Amino acid sequence: MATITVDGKEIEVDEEGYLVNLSDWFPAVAEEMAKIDEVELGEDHWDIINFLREYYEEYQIAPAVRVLTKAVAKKLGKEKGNSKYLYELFPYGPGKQACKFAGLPKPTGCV
Amino acid sequence: MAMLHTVNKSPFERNSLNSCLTKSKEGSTILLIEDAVLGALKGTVIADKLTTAMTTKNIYVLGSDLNTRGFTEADILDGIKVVDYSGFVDLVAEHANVQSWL
Amino acid sequence: MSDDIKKFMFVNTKAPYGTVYALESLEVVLISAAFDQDVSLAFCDDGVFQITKNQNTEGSGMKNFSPAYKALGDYDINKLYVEKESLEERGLTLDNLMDLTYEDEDDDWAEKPSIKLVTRAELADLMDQQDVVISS
Amino acid sequence: MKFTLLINEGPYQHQASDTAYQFAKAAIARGHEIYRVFFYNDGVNNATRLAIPPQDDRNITENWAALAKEHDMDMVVCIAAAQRRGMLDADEAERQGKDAHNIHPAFRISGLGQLVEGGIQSDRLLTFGD
Repeated sequence: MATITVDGKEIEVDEEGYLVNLSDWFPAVAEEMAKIDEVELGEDHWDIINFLREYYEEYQIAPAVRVLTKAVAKKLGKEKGNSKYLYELFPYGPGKQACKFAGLPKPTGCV
Repeated sequence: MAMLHTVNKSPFERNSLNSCLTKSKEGSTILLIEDAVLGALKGTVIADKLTTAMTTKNIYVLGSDLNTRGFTEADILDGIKVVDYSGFVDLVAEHANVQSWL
Repeated sequence: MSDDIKKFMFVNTKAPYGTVYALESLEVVLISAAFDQDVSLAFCDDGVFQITKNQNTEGSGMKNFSPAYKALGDYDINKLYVEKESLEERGLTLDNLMDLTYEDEDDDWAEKPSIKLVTRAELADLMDQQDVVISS
Repeated sequence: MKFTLLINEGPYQHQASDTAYQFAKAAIARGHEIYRVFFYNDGVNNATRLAIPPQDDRNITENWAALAKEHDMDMVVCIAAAQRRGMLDADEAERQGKDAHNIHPAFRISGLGQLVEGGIQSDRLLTFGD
């Protein structure tokens, strides 16, 4: 099993870099995952990551991208609630990459 | 075109035939398959219920599932029609939609 | 025919947790939202137990998936038909069920209930009108 | 007419897969098309290439595979249900870092969207389950 080191702690991740144990997440984990993916996390990234974590906490599912964009538009404004904006922040896709940084379960690629 | 309902549970063990009978419309068709074919037998505690249902709904049974369990057309209630798999396919094609009562 | 919107109804007849059908059916429902079809859900027989309030799976160690039903409104799935007779037979009322709502885009995002109580006869009519019925 | 069949139970434990198979054969013989067979819930287990049923019993997986080959039938295993139950094809095994895979080559792994799409594209969708 692969691991990443965050604040001196060894954290288990799977082949694609997702957390093995979701309870291992804390903000520095997202920073480390982003560093590996060569993404520098700014406030805009954190808005989305925090949104995803809150959504998951409430509904126990990761939102579909369509649902995410709609909800982001409502909460953070129309200019941020579109997939172009989200893909700029998370080049590998808000569904996959942002969920990984946010410590949500790996999407099974259902559609 | 009316609706086709399939039921696959023995009515002596599970409630799905009852659900189907109470939630299907008049003029619809019910096909008993798998263990549900046991509900078509004569002299059971549900025979009266099926006989009543037959006044407003068409009831079929899948013959091969009946034979598989040791029974034939002679053992089932009058008015229940026997179909083979081709007949099953035709029933699906002839009705507007299908619901499986699982 | 393929260009038309079809009416899909997911009919839930089984209680949750004892078997996996309720959970995996909900997964299909969430995916179906991406296809812009006319999707509705029916809860009858033991299916009404899928949306009871206060589900707590701590002791059983299972995943509590009941919060996901609350997300259905976000997925534009807001036709949830609950059969009145099934509730009554089980000693339940609407108060035992979760508050499932959606925001109506055409009405200034007013929050409205998604659950609609229907009689057995009304449910039979609704099923009859569907193009595709997927039950479990 | 085009049919999509949904199979929700594994082989041998339940008759659902046998019933669906006989239905598919009869439908094809009747001149209909099986647009897709979608395996969900424990139905994903129908796709194992590692089962060894006794020689005097039917081989459900091979029966499906032969019918699919003969009629160019699309057989889809739900990826989410398959992953939960340890059913992987070679690509998935590699992607997930697993040392084995067990899905018969006559089946393909894909998403639940394929079931909904089957319902849209077919004239009838028929469920076989418990």
